[in-house]
Amino acid sequence: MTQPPYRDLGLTDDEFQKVESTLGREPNDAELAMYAAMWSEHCSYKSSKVHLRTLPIDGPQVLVGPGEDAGVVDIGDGLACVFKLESHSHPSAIEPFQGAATGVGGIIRDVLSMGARPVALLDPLRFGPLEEAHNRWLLGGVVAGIGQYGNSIGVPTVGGEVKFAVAHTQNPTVNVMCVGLAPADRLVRARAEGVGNLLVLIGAHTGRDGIGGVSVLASRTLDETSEEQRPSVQIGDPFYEKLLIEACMELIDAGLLVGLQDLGGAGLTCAVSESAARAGTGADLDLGAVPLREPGMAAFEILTSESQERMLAVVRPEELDEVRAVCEKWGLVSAVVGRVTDTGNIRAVLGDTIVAEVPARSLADDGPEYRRPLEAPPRLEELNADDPAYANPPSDLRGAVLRVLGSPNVASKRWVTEQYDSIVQGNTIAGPGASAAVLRLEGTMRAVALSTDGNGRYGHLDPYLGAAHAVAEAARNVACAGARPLAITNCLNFGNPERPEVMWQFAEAVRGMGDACRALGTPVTGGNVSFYNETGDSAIWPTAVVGMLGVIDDYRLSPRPAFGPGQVVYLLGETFAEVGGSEYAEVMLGKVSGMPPGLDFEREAALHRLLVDAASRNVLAAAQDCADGGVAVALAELALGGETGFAVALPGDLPAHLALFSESASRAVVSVVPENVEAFEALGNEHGVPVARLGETGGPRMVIEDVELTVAEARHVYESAIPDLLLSRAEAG
Amino acid sequence: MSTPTVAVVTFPGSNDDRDALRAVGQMGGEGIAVWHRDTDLGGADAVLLPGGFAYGDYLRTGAIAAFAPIMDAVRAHAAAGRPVLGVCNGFQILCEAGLLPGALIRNRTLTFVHRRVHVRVETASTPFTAAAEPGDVLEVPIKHGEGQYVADAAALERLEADGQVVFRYCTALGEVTPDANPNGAMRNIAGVRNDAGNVVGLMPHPEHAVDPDVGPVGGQTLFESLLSSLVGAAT
Amino acid sequence: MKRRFEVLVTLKEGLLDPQGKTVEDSLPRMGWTNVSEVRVGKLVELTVEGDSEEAARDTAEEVATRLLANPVIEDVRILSMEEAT
Amino acid sequence: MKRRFEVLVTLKEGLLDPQGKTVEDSLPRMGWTNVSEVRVGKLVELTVEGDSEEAARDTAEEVATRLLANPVIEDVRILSMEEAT
Ligand SMILES: Nc1ncnc2c1ncn2[C@@H]1O[C@H](COP(=O)(O)OP(=O)(O)O)[C@@H](O)[C@H]1O
Ligand SMILES: [Mg+2]
Repeated sequence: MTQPPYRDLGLTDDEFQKVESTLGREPNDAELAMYAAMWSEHCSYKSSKVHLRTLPIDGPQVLVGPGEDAGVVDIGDGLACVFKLESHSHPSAIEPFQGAATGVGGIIRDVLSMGARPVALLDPLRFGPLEEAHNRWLLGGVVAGIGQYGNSIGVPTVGGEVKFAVAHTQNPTVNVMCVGLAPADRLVRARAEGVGNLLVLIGAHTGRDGIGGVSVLASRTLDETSEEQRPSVQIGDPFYEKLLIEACMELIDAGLLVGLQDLGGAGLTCAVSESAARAGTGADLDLGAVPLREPGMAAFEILTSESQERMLAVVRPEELDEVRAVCEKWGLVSAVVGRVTDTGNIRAVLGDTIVAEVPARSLADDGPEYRRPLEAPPRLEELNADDPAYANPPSDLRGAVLRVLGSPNVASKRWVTEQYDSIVQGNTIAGPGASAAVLRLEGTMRAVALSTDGNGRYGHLDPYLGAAHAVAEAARNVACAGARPLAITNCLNFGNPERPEVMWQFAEAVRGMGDACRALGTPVTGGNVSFYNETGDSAIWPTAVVGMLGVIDDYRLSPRPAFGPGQVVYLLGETFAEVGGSEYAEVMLGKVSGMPPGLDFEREAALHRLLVDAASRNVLAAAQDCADGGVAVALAELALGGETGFAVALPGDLPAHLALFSESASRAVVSVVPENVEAFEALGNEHGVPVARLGETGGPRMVIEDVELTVAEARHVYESAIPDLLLSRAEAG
Repeated sequence: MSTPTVAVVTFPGSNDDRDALRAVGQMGGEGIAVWHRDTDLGGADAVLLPGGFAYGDYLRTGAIAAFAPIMDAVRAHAAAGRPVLGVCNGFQILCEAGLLPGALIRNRTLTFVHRRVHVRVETASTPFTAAAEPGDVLEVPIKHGEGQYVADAAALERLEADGQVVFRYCTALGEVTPDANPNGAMRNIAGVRNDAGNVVGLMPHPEHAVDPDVGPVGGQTLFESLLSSLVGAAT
Repeated sequence: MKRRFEVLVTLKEGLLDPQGKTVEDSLPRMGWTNVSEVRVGKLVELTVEGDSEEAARDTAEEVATRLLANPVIEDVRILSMEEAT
Repeated sequence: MKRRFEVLVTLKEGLLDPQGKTVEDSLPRMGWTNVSEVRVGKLVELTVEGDSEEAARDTAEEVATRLLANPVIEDVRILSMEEAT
């Protein structure tokens, strides 16, 4: 590949002309590769930008919003929380273990580059049904890969999601969120400030990894040729990443870094052009100084290699020796590969040849931008009109409860979460299994609460509501832990944006997410867009995944998702005949149809206020949001969590199956010790949230009116569903 | 009388080193951070090799770390009859270094496993179990991919005969059953000691089991035993 | 008839081999300064019952490429060991 | 002169091999009913610079037995590959 033709690299004719007019000449190989990588969908957000711009990004709590490696939120006491969600679905589809592992590595470096120590991972995952061997292979590989990488580097995986849908066969969705902490006054930025400062490449050697991966692999639809794009998959080295984390933390603590940027998509080109563009500077690069893993790499390969486990540091010349000493201590290679200039250009030399000279801004900021055509999918209205609420009720309600509880979407994810270290670093107050993970801020009683949520069925039926529900549910989960929702990050997983239906879904999802975030006061601090998740013309369901951050002042007051004996059970919020897109309809009726539940932001916000207020006054014993599977599942999870049964009756006059399985939004199930009943009901009144007393906890049986089962029975169904699907037909390899 | 000190060695890839230092402090001792390239233990009374993935667990867990410069000091400390504790990866390193018998191979399930388990104390004749009674049941977390304890038949018999098995996986009631064995370890072995009794290794993480806000508290017994035996030795 | 094979699975050329690299980097500190290009792979031994040498080898190859290795990142070689009983 | 060796590391006979067993158990479900006795080990390739064939092999053997394999649980074999440049 000596003369990469621009089309093979994914540039259109118009884009190529734009490069020519920027440079006033034809680009050479290296320059072409740089533009192709930086102007790919993955790096330039060319199809999504116009929509993302509408999202609310401001708030007094936001220290750094979208546009940097990760968002940063002020969580009080001089501490900053850095967080970001990212997708690694495409590599995971062809090599699940390494694809997912390197996904963890990449998002960790995003957080690290803000100067924060990575303290937690969450992994929202979507697969096709486990009845198919291929999907079992994908799940097993992805989970083992995330586990191997996260466990090895000592960052706990404290939450996530695992959901299943036919639309994800062939196209799994692998998102990973990383959370980091730093003193607010010690954040580092990805800026190449200070003319004369040195650019130091720290970490792994550069090889021919993922050359063109950005433009070719991530930005094109998977097809038969995917099998041949093999070299684009990479092998992660978590050990090296661990050294990189420790070395960077030591450099930051010693104040030795002017700037820090990870090398991700588009490699050195992206890191240098973005950090120079942000600072309004330029950079001279000596490609001959880049430590190479393979001999004879061409300039374009060195410039766009996506080799993992590398960081670019901006260093004052007089501090270079100290920087190198720290790298040496941790056994890391470091090399001065360039310096900051005031030219505004990225100029790269290899030997005595200038191999590239292009304006930094043209790469980083002036990429193409498209307002692609939008069109609602045909037959959506028909689908929406088919409301499963009108279907016949199940003949056996008790059986229905057990089936929903044993549905892989709802059932215990222990098989997955046991493969993750969720306690290393010693601050995990609540990990997998809680509605939100709760992480103590070391040495204080304060904690952050974290949740990731997304609902593919809702997104499929109404992408606006799907994304809005993702925000609402994530905030509700955080509020159920007693924490105030503060801000979100997100990952938008969609099909091919060049198809008007997909682009319509995307636009609607962004609109829904924006409206929900505005209404709930949780601005968007960053995120990631993953397009082209489709095979042939069958795309994944529109999957907006939201990562919510909240704060609680005293983690000891955080309600647990577990009933204790002798408590009073309440349902908060109102239940309507809403089973469109519900777990119930899919499991019992085989239908994903109708409209998703309505969402009234005012009611939603009121519920959160009540939960946070009640927790802070220590009147909540347990809390669990109502989501997939409705009240039935929320009650069961609380009973399983605390090994404690209950006897309740549901309010209102809905038919029993709707009362049990409706997924009406803005609801939660809580329990309260008898002494706090009055105080709690008064708070409900005060916050204007309907509070219905359902019954009491205690004993080994779970009784919901006429439906009766034992906790042991429920546990068996809940715990064995996924292992039964996996282990009875496990494949090794 | 001064506070007993425990050196915690950080190898490249150690993860629970900070957690171990914190636990030592919470239990009333003083932790001393030691780097793998150091050649002495900073005069510490005891040494703890922490959990994690030294050298990425590449090749074989603990294999490369066993060659670290600090290991000469650890050997000397052990030879002098002073307390050495290996937790998880630290246990693997002690086995690789020949300071403990046996080896740890991949879990029977082939998957990493993180869960709370119970272990039964089999002997009080170590500085880390002196405050316990044989038969006591401790709740502690495990988190490892290669924790299946193996040894050849002769070594196993010797271990049993000499009372060198320190912990066994068991139920909450202390029964040693196959179901209570999380990784396939021979005879449910979770931890062993050397002949002299001063070197102990175990797969569970006592340092993650001292603070009730974040976990169970079964690890307190090990630290209490150690710290009081050190205080006893000093008086 | 039973035949025993050795399947050697190695990472494709050009891919980073973190294990090999880490072993290689640590050798000089252990006193071996003359060892290089370390690559770590997998070795799988298996016995195949087949009517002929070729049929058995075909099965071994199929198992190797479909189950033991992911051709996206790994190469596979198959050695036949002395005929097993 | 440089020589390349292949070091084959396998679990000792008496030890149950969890990886081998898992592979073996999954074979019939994938349609292979004629494959048995699966053992999974490690393959390490390395290059040794030495004055003579024997010197190089001695080094390889030393690295193999002292680092690459743990004699408590593993057996090791060393194959010399075609002479490297
Ligand atoms: N892939 C995963 N990694 C870690 N934790 C997970 C994962 N999948 C699910 N969990 C955890 O399991 C619990 C239940 O998941 P889910 O049903 O999505 O929660 P919720 O209904 O509260 O949103 C949560 O605590 C979640 O964090
Ligand atoms: Mg939820």
